[in-house]
Amino acid sequence: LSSARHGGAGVLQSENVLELTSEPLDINRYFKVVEDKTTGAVASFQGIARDRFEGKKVARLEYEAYHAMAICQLTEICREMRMKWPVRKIAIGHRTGKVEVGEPSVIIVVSSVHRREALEAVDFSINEIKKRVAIWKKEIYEEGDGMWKENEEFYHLRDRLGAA
Amino acid sequence: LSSARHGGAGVLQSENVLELTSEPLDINRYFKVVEDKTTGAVASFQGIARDRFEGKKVARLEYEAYHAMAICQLTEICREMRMKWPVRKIAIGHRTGKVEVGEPSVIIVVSSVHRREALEAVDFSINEIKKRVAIWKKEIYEEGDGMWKENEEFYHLRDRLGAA
Amino acid sequence: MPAKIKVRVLFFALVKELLGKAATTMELDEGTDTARLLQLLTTKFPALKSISGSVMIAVNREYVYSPVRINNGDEIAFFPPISGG
Amino acid sequence: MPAKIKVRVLFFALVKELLGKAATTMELDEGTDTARLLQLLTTKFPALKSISGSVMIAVNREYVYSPVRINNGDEIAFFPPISGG
Repeated sequence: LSSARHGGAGVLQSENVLELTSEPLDINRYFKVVEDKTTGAVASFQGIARDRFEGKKVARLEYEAYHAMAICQLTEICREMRMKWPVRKIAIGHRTGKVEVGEPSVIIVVSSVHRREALEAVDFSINEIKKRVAIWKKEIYEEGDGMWKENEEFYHLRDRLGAA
Repeated sequence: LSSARHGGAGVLQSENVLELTSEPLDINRYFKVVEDKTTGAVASFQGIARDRFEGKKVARLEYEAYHAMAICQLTEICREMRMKWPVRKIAIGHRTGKVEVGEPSVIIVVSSVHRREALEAVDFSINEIKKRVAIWKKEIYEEGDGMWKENEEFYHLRDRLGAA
Repeated sequence: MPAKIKVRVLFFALVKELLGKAATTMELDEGTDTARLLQLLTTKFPALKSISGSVMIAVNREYVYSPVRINNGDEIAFFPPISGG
Repeated sequence: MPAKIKVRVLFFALVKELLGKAATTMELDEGTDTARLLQLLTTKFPALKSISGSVMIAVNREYVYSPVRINNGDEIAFFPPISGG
């Protein structure tokens, strides 16, 4: 289990828990992490491995990450969340390696005093992860073949910034 | 534990689990309820009893519900969610009676094929609950006094529709 | 003399506290509306006066925002602004 | 003859599969930019040609969207469009 806690100046980066792990994700651990006496709201999002893609039966997913870059990017996303909303604690976990159908590949949990911040921050962060975090997904089909996927959200970002 | 499953025409009301209960809410039970092979996204919201209000220390909350009306309203909110978004399953639980600081008073869990629907449906439903569901909260302070609260969201709705 | 109807009347939260009861059954003149029923209750329970401006009314589990005629067997609820969530 | 710099080059996902390796260390002429490095790699690994239009480049863990000069000790990564979440 690879875990990273990041300190940062100005914002409470110490209150972020960011994980890239080949172990199954446990949302209850993240709920514990974001507990806080001042918390009035906890919002969460889980991306779940689906069993089919355009009619093809998916046997499992395989995720690969550029760990160092992905953790930097997740840290930056947390920083941006805290600039936009007064959220309390943030926990983000993303699987690497094999993920079975029905298992979460990504979990985001955010706590805040009032509900709006937590809800909007969760929405923002899953979109930003899809747009830019250096993680790749391969769908392995029951017929044995596989396909590396590409996030639409990434293309929107790239089209704005220009290709390499 | 009072539980209600509602059948309805046209929409998959059978896929809603709605509970008003004096027992602690268990989000893991709701996560189980919304599990589905076609699910790619699970979003949740928990409203948590906070420890203070405008500087006063809150000892606990006490919730009261007009059960029959509240369940009808929650069913209607689910129906509206399904008209707006192709969500898969919905679980909503709300406490009645005493709720200790740190405990969830309300939990909403929604599953869908893609993430947008689940995220937007959770956001919508907590707002609608605050606006119109026949439930009341009393804050009991550590000094022993208490106060019945009123949701701002309710006033916005009432101002639009006219007072009784 | 007008015919009589019978209704179940429910009170919640602060209204229940002020009235000291959660429910009652009342006999009303046929044609009574919700505004008149609130008047009758306020006469019977003067404590209600302090919040009568903000009391909400539901007839058969639906909010009513202007006076509606009450029918025999209706369930009429009186309560303060809601605060769930 | 220009001075030499040494860089760490990483490959991910489909790029890694096409190249058959996850990482390599390369010696480059000082002044080489990321576009030139991609050319060099494509010559060395012709399989890369099939996706060279969509290959993304990161220098020291930051995306670069136009050619940048490479410095000694840089970590350069080549990968396809991302698909996390």
